Amino acid sequence: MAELAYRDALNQALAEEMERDPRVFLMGEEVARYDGAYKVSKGLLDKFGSARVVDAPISELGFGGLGVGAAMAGLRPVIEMMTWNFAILAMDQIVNSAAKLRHMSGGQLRCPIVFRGPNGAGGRLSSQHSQALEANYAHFPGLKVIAPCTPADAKGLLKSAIRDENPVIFMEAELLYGTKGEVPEGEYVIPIGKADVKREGSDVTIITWSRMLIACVLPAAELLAEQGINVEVIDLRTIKPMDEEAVAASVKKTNRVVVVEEGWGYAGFGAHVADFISRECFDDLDAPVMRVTGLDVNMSYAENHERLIQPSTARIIEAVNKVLYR
Amino acid sequence: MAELAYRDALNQALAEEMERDPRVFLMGEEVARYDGAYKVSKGLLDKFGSARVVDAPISELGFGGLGVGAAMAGLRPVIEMMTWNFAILAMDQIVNSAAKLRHMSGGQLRCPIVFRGPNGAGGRLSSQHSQALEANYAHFPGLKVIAPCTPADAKGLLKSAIRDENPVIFMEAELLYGTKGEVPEGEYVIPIGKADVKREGSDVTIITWSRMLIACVLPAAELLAEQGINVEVIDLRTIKPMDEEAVAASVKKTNRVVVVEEGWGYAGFGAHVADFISRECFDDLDAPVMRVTGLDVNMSYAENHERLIQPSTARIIEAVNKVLYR
Amino acid sequence: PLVRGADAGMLMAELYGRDTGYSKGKGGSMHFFDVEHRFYGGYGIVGGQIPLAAGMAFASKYRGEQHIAVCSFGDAAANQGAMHETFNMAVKWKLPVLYVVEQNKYGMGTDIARVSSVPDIHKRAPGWNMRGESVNGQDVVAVYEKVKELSEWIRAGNGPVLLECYTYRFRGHSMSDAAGYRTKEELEDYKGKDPILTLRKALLGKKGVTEEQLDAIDEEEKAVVQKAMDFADASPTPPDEDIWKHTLVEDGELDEKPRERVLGAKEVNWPEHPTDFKVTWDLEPREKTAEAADKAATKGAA
Amino acid sequence: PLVRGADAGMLMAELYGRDTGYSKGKGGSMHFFDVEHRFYGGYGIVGGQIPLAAGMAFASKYRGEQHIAVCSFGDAAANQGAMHETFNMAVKWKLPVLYVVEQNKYGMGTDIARVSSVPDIHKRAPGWNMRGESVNGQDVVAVYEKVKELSEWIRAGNGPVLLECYTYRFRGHSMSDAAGYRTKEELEDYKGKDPILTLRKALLGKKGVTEEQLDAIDEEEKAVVQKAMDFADASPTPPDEDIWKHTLVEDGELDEKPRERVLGAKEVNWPEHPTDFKVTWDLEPREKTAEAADKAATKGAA
Ligand SMILES: Cc1ncc(C[n+]2csc(CCOP(=O)(O)OP(=O)(O)O)c2C)c(N)n1
Ligand SMILES: Cc1ncc(C[n+]2csc(CCOP(=O)(O)OP(=O)(O)O)c2C)c(N)n1
Ligand SMILES: [Mg+2]
Ligand SMILES: [Mg+2]
Repeated sequence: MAELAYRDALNQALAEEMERDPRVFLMGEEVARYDGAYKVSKGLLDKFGSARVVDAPISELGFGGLGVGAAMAGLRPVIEMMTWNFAILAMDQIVNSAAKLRHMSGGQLRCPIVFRGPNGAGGRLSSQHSQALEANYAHFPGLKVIAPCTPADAKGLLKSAIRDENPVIFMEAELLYGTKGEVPEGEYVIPIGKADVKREGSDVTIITWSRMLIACVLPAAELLAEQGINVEVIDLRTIKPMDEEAVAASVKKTNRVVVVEEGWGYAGFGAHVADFISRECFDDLDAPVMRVTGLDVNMSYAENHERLIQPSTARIIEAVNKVLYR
Repeated sequence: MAELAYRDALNQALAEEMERDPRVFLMGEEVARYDGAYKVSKGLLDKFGSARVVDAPISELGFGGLGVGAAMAGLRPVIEMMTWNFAILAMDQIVNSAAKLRHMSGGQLRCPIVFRGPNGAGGRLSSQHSQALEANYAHFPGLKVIAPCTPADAKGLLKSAIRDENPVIFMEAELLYGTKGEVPEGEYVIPIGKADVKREGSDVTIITWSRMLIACVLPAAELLAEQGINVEVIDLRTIKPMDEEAVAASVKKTNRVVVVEEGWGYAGFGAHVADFISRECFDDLDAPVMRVTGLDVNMSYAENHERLIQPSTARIIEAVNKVLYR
Repeated sequence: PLVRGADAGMLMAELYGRDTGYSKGKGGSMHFFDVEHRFYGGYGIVGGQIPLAAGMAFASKYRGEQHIAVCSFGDAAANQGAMHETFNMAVKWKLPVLYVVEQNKYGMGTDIARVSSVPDIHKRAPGWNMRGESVNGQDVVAVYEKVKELSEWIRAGNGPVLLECYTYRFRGHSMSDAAGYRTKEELEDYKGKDPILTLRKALLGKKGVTEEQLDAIDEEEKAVVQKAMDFADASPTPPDEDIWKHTLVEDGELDEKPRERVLGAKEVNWPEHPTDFKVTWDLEPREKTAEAADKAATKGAA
Repeated sequence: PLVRGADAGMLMAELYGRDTGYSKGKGGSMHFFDVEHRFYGGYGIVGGQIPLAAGMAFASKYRGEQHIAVCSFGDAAANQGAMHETFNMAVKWKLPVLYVVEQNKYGMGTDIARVSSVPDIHKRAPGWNMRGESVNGQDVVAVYEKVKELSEWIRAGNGPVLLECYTYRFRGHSMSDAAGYRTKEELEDYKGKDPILTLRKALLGKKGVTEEQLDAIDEEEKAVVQKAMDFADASPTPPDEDIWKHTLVEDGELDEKPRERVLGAKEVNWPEHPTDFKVTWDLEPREKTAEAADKAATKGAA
């Protein structure tokens, strides 16, 4: 198994799927000659040519919709959004066209397309460039939403996303692209909708996804271990559909839950997770489900503000202590 | 007190605020000469002239953003979106410009603007035209979100929205425009962020907002009353900020809660409400919080499907029985 | 879709929201799809179809096929940003797509001249270095000839075309539209230019067709419509449990073939998209671009 | 904003994310705002500023003021739908706004000629019936003259103008951009056309200015920059509790006046927008439109 950076794991998944299926093509701003704003598509232009790795104008709504049309006509587009902040401009085509095409046509058409790009804070980019938007897309029927944290999960899930028969929202993270991890070579596919226990534990369950896993959840778990608190960490990996079995199983075991997300708490996806647990695991809970989220304010550029607004190891430990009534 | 249709209550609020403050103007598709697609702006063109009641081209992103610029420059735009389904095209200007302007400028600028229009199903319009999207906007810091159900609340809250110093998302409903109710004349203002007890009760609390209140919640409450079950109905009216005191107070009284919303359940706003209650009222709850929501599928055109996909009196009664363990 | 060969009864059934409709009653009036006859919808977001058609044209060129996409939209849809973004790409990549503007002077209740700085849409084409044409949309034959000519031009690999058909809307935009925004005179004037009556005159005059023949056709058509309405009336609503279908494609789920499903039609000619082929299209040959860049550079040094 | 009179130290402090910055360190490099000097940002969504400027121009005309809005954007931003939608309205309503395209041949790492069907943006203006102009952006005086002329034309009530300034970007798009997408020759060629050196030559030649005078200015400027950096360095980060400020305007909360707050500047000339006035602008006089409609009608009957 090779150790790869997150960006290279994505690159490998793209290359392998494009190799495997001529219907797969990549389109987005700077993806071809520039190798991608974050170098995810490095070398793909030379490998696959200018019709399969396409530099698009700064027209998110236009090329987002063009991708949907190509999927209607039997191709398998991978549309790179330079960040999900900009994809808001394409949201109409994602939620009103892609997510509804099979429905409007009464099953005559399908729309196998992947919209991918970085989600969440990138580091001192202020409010317009630091948004974690998974909750917005998870709300729409007709979409699947994925947000992997490790290079291996990124590769395995991107391959599944490209092979899926439905529109898939694939959310990466600027601050993850450089992170490294073991990645199986070749055919390595992770089913969509399966969570992963990133750390076994018995005292409390922390549920999270994407960057928060390595940014503060696992570090907090280690610190708590030193205090003799045994944390189980569940990485959802897929936001929609959520792996309810895995979540319920862990809650049954620990009876205490903290949900951690980078995005805003108000109507955040964590509310959906917590609501599910509070209802479906009502009798298993020894304490209310706690949430650690990005604060409900616009993200500042200033480094101290940015640190305070995002979830932290300290806030997670505080929440864990709360559910343990310590 | 006069009995007015919902659309006329909105019309009255607009006319009174435009009378009171020359900075207020209305812009949107068909709002001027056509009196609005739903006749909400009837007669305003003749009253206030073509600079204050402006027919816009079909350019949601363009005139949505133009409104934000006008607000930056000291005006108080009311931007009508023919429906919130179409406003998705303008979402970038709403969430990336309006909601962040004060923040990006470090408090130098403010953005007092109202985006208003119908939300939710209109009756046999299929999936692209039947979406309830409050959860998406409630997620963003820098926005207030309002969804009134009665003509009186519509008038009182629209006046407050127009006077507010922040961007406000004001969600009406096609199927409410024709509904009638008593509306106080003249200066009648309802503070943003205050819920209203639409029915006093002691056995169970139903929390809802917008059309569901009269479409199925109050009818269900009446039927349950016949079975001797005394339902308290809380109309949030404001989605963001939510009136947490009012909610907690009612839960303290009834210890049982059902949350009803028209929108999809998955990551719906009801999850936020239920999550708040499950945590903050943990010790007051005698049963898990139940939710009745629109089903997580795309809305069909067929009448029988449309009925089944939306919350119903029957589904509400079933949920109430669940929290009462009957 | 009728002209493409769609079944009138099934179209009517879709309008009625019945199970026998093309979309099983899920799409309704705004969402006609008849993929068998290559009719790809049917959309409710003004301008939203414009990028989709470019995408289908992209797929055709990507697979080295001869298909061209035809996409119609209204005069008022031309003020949507989606059109601007799409036309730029369509021209740049020479996508085989014909855009047909149904220029009927009004967007809903608004005279297009009131909200458009260039009400004649085809005159905007140079802004994207695109070929723009217009035709009298009241003249069936003229439209036929024009579309034929332009389709060939597009198939020859010259890129997209914007064709503006000047026509008129006899009814309001929708059931609830009284159409008080236009004058009786205007309406009467256009009624005189009714495309069907115009064609009728032409046929009677030049082609030696008889009144009887045409009246017979009218009767046939009336019968078709009546039959369609009866079919729709007699059709069941979709099964309740179908609400769970067609939001997502389940594993191994096949596509619905409406005429096969409803009428038991055999050998339905369904589009078969190859899954194994070689992409030979070089969307942006290296050297060519270098030139282009230089040109721009010299242009630039004003 | 410097040319408008902004304080260099406070701008640098914003770049450093300090409390003494114009946005208290919240906006940073992408979001400069200096409202005192009528500098309204600083946006991070490509093309997002275009509708905003039209809105400010709308407000000026709405109140019967003489202000015009000036809005700049890059060549690549011209492919955003927001521009198309905004230009149409700006022309239709004759909004007093000057759009300045900074034509530097590249959008991030992409040659504009590679992704734009009409790389010279001002040539697209006729598509909105808009006045389009261009100028050599390397020539400070030429730009000054051009903007002066166009501003007067706009103030005279003629509507918006699109001015394309041909210039160049000596550095990459951002810190992480090595700019390998352009040739050394091209870069060197443009370095020869550096606007500052060009102005310097012109002044030395024609205006009898001496080397010494210009060197002195250079030194002054270097000192200003050094002072700004020292100021920023010495400035504190914003108070932690400020994260709760400026997401929403609290009841009675006043606007921040940066120079007053940071430098204790007196009589800051803050824009005072009247709250009581009469709207005299008739955006769409009845009769005029009737005409327009008729014109379109006759045009229509092709
Ligand atoms: C994005 C969007 N905005 C608004 C609407 C509401 N709407 C439906 S049709 C229409 C008018 C479209 O005008 P045009 O394209 O000329 O079609 P016509 O009215 O002539 O049939 C409007 C505003 C919509 N469906 N989508
Ligand atoms: C809507 C949107 N898409 C993409 C980006 C990422 N981005 C930032 S600047 C830029 C290039 C803009 O090109 P241009 O306007 O010519 O500015 P220049 O690179 O010349 O400074 C891109 C793609 C963005 N900020 N916003
Ligand atoms: Mg029309
Ligand atoms: Mg540029």
